[in-house]
Amino acid sequence: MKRYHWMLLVLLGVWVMAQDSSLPGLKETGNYTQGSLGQVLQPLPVTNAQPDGVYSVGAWPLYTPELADGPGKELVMGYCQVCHSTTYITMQPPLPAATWDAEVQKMIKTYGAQIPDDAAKQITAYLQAHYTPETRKQ
Amino acid sequence: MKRYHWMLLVLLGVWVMAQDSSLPGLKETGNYTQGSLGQVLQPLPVTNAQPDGVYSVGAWPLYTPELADGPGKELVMGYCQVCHSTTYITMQPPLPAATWDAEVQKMIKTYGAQIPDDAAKQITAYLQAHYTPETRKQ
Amino acid sequence: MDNPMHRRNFLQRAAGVLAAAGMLPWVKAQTSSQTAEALPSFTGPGPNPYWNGVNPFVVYPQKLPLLRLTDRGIQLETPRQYFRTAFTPNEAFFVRYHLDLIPNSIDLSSWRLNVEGNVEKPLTLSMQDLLTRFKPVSVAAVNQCSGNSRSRFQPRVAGGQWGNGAMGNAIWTGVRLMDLLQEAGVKPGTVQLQFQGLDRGPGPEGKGSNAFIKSLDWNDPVLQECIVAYRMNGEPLPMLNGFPVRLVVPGKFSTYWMKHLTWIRALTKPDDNFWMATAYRIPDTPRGNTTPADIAAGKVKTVPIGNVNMPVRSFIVDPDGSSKLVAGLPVEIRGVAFSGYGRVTKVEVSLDGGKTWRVAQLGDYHGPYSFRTWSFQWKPTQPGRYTLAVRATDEKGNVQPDEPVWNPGGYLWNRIERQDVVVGTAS
Amino acid sequence: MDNPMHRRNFLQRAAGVLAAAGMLPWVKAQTSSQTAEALPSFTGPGPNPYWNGVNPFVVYPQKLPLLRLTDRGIQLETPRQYFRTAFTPNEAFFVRYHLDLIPNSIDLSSWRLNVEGNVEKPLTLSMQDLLTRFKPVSVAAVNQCSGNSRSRFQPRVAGGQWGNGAMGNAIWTGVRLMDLLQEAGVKPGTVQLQFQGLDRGPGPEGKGSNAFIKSLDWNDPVLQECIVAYRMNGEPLPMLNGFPVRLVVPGKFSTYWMKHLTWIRALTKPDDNFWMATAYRIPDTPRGNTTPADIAAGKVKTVPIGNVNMPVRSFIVDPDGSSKLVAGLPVEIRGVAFSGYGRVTKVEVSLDGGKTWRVAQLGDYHGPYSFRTWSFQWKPTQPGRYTLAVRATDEKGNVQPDEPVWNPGGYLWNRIERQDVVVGTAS
Repeated sequence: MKRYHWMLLVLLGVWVMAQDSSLPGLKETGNYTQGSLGQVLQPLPVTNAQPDGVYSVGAWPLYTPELADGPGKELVMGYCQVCHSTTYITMQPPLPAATWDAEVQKMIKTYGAQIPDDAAKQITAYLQAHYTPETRKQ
Repeated sequence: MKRYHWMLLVLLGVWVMAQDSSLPGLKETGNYTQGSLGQVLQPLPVTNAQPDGVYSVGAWPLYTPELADGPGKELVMGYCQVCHSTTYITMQPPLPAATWDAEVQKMIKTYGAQIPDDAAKQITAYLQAHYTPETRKQ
Repeated sequence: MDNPMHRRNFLQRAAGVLAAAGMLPWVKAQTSSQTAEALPSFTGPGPNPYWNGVNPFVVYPQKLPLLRLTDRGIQLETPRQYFRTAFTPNEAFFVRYHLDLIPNSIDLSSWRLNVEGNVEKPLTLSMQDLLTRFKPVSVAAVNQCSGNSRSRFQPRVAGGQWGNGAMGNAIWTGVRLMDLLQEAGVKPGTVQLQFQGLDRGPGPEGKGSNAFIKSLDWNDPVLQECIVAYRMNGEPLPMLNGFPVRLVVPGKFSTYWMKHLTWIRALTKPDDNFWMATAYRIPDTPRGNTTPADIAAGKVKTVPIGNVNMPVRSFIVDPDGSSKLVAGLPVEIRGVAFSGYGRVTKVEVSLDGGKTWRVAQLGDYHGPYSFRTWSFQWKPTQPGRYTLAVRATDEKGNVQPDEPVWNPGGYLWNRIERQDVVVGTAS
Repeated sequence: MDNPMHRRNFLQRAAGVLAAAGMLPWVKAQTSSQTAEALPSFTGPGPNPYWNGVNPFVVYPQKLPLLRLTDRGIQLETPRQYFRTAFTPNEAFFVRYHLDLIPNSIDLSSWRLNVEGNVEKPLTLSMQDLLTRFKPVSVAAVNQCSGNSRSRFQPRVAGGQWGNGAMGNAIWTGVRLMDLLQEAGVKPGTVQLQFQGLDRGPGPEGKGSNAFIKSLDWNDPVLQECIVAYRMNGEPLPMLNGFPVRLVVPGKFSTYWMKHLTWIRALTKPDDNFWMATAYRIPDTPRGNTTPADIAAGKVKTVPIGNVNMPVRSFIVDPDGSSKLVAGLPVEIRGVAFSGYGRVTKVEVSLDGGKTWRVAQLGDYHGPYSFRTWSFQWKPTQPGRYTLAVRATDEKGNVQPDEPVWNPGGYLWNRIERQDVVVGTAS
C-alpha cells in the first residue's frame, strides 16, 4: 500500500500549531503518524504514566492509499488534504461527474475551503477523470 | 515489513506436489501465498461455490520478517525453510548459544532434517551470531 | 500412513530452496489472504453486496483491528462478528469523526464541562464533580450512525460508505443531563440545548469545517433520557469514543451523541449552524424516502434527523456466507435487533428469501434501547443455495419493510437483511 | 468558540501542503499505531511482561485479525479482549499446527473417519454417517495449548512464545468417541487409542516432521468424555480449527484434540511415535516443576502431558493497563477462570499485588470444563499505581499458586496473574 509519506511533515506542522489551543483540558490534538500494518501493535502498558490528570493515547495512524496518477493529482493532494486525507475520495463508490462537481463546490461554499477557481476546476476534472462509473479503475 | 518473496515460487512447487496425496478427502493442502496486510480483507461470500462435497478456503498467507544479514543467512533460508518459515527463529526470545546448537541438532536427529555437517555448523554459527542475549538486535 | 511423497518432498524442497536462494525474482502476490479471491477496494455503482464495507483492517490506539473508511478524520467500521453478543466491546466499537483535530491527550485538571447560555447559574464542572455530586445512572443503548448501511443506496450517494457496522451497543453510565440542567436552572425562553466537544477542524470560524455542533429541542422528551456518560461497558470511554464524557441520546442516531462533550448551552434561538441547518437533514416524508428527481426539482422539505428515532432493524451475524454449510449439520442462525421506538418484541427468520417466515428465539431483554440477540436453529437437509432473511418488530408495531429507502444523505436504511448461503453435501 | 488559530490553520496548512507536494523526502515513521511507543518485536531474556505475545496482527481465512507467532506451520494467538465472554468466537479462536501441509480444501464425498486397528469391525464413516447414525451430544470445554504462557518462563525456553492467548472455550457438538468404539467393538489387548488427522509435514516417514500423531491410554477415564466434534459454537468448524471434525478431550491440553481427525486406531502396544515418546512430556513431579540443573544432570523422569489435567487458572481481561483509570470512576475488573479438574468454585481479586484478597462474583456455570466469567466492581479512590491480581479455586480444592513453574518444554504455567494499572486524578 503506497502512501503519501511527505504528508507527515505537513501534519507535524499542523500538530505543533494545534498545541496552542485554548480549549479547556485539550493537551494535544490532531497528532497523526504513518500507520504501520506489519508492526507489533500490542498495547503498551501505561505503567510509566504519572498518576496525574493527563490522559493520553498515541498518534492517530494514517493508512492512505495512493491516488490515481494524472493531471491535477498534486492539486488534489494539496488542497483536499488541508482538511481531510484522500481516503475521503478513494472510499467513495464511482460517482457521476456532476456529483464530483457538486462535492468540490460544497467544500468551497459550505465548508469554506479556500481553493482558487482555476485549481477547483482542475481538481474537479481530475476526480471526473478517475472516479466516475465510466473512469474508475482502482 | 520485508519478506522472502522468492520463497513463494518454492512453495508453489511444494503445493503442486502435495496435490497427489492419497489422504482421504484431502483435495488441497499446504497452499501458501504472500500475506497482504494493507489489502481489503473482508470475507468473500462463497455463493459461487457448488453445493457439492468440496469445502475450501483460500491460501494460507505468509507474514515472514527479514532475517538479520550475515554469513550463513542463505543456508538458514534454504535448509530451515524446507519444513517451516523463519518466523520460528524470529519469534524466539534471545536464546543462549548452546540452545541454538541443541535446536539445530534436534532438527537433524529428531526431525530428520537432511542438513550436511558443514552447513549445520554454519547455520548454528549464524543463529549464535544474531539471536542470543548478547547478539540479538532485531 | 504410507506417504512416500513426503520423503521425496523433503529432498526436492531442499534442492529447490537452495537453488532459489538469492536468485529468484521478486514475486508480488495480489491474492487476498482472507478469501480465495481478492475483493476490489471499492463497490459501485451498484449497491455494496457485503455485510461490511470493503476496507482494510487497521489498528488504532485502544482498538482491535477495525475497518478503515477514512484515516483523517477517522472513520472506522466494526466487523460483523462483533455483533454476536448484545454488547459491543469498547475495543471494537465503531468510530466516526467529522473533523481531523481529534484529541490525543486531555488533562482533567483543566478540563471542565460547561453548562452555560440561558441559565440561572452557569456551571463549570470537573470530572470529580460529575463523579461525586450527581447520582450515577446507567442505560443500555444502541449508538448508530445516521449513515449506517449507506453503501446500500441506489443510486449511490456520496458520504461515508458504511456497511452495517456503524453501530454498537453499550451500557452507558454517567449523570442525567436533566440533573445538570436542574442545577444550572434553565431559564424561560430556552428553545434548544446545544452540545459541543473538544474536537475541531482547520476550517474558517463559523463553518462546518471548524467545529461539529449539534442541538436538541428543549421540548424533546428524549432529554429526560439523556446521560452524560463517563463509563462505557464498565470502563472509562476510549479516546476515540469520546473520553472523558459523551452525550448519550437513547433511541436517536449518534450524530447527537456528542463526544468529548465540553459545552452544553441553553439557546434562545434555534441553532442554525451548518450541522443543524444543512447537514443531517432528512426528507419530511414517511421513512425519509424521496427520489433523485424530487431532490433535483427542489421540492423536498427537510427536517433534522433528530426529529425521528432510529427505525427498527435486525441483522444476521451467523452464518456469514464465507464458508459452505453442511447438509444435515445443524447451524445456529443468529444476530441482533433493535429499534429506536422501543422494545423488540418479535424477530422472524426466512429460509426462502422472504417468502415465508418463522419466529426466532429472543435473547435477554436489556431495556428498550439495547440490542436484543436472537437465534434460530436450522438443520439444512438438502444441499443447495438458500437466501436467509430476518425482520424485526418493535413494541409500537413497527415492522421492517422490504422496500429500500433513498434520500441524498444516505440516512435511515432499515430494509430487511438477507444472507445467501450454500449448503454442501455430507458424503 | 473563539478560535482564531483555526483560520490561520487553514491558510498555513494550504500553503504548507502545496509547498510540500512532490518535493519532500520519504518519511518512514516507526511509531506503533497502538501506543505512544513501539514495542520491540521480541521479548527476553527476561519474561515477556505483556498479556499476549508481542507479534503483529495478521488476517487468515475465516479469522478476524489474530497475533502471528509463525506463518508456516501456522500458529496464531487470540488477543486478550476476546476473553471477556465465556465463549471464544470461532473467528478469534487460536491456531496451533506443528507441520506445514495444512488442508486448504477437503472433499467430504471421499473423506472418511476410519476406526481401525484392534477392533472387531473396522468402521469407515462419512460425515453423513456421523450426522445421522449417532446421537449428537454437546460439551462446553476449554481448549488450551500445553505451552500457553510459555513466554513467562525463566530462564526462557525455545518453542512457541505464547502469551496467555493460546486458549479458547467453545460449545463442541458431535458424537461420543465411545459410541463409535462400541460400534467398532474394541478387542481385548487394546492399550491405547491413537488419533491422526489430515495435516502432514515434508519430513521423512516415521519422523515427527512427517505426521502429528497422539494417543490416549485405553483405561483413561477421559475417553468417556471425549467427543468427535463437527460443530463449534453452533457452526461448522473453521478449517484452521480442524474441519470437518476434531477430537475434544475435556480437561486435557489441546495437543490431544486432534484436528481434521481421520484415523482412530486401537493399539495393542504403547505408541512410541515422536509426539508421544519425545515431545509433550513433563517432569513426573508436582506441577511438572524442575530446574535446568536437574535436566542437565539427566535425572528427571518424564511422562506424557496427557497424564495430568489442565491446572486451575484465571485471567484479568479488564482493565488491561493500556489506559489510565480515573480516581472515583468505578471500573469493572473481570475475566475468566477454568480448571481441568472441574468446576471453578471461587475467584478472588487482590488490589495490592496479592497481599489481601476479596471474593469476586462468578458468572453463569456452563459445565465443569468451561470458562467461567468473573467480575469485581472497584472504585479506586486514590490516584496512584496498583497491582491487581486474581486467583481461582476449583471444586477439588486446587488453588492457583504464586510460584512460577519451570520445565524444558514450557508447559503447565498457572501462576497467579497480575495487572499493573495507574489511576489518575479526576480534577
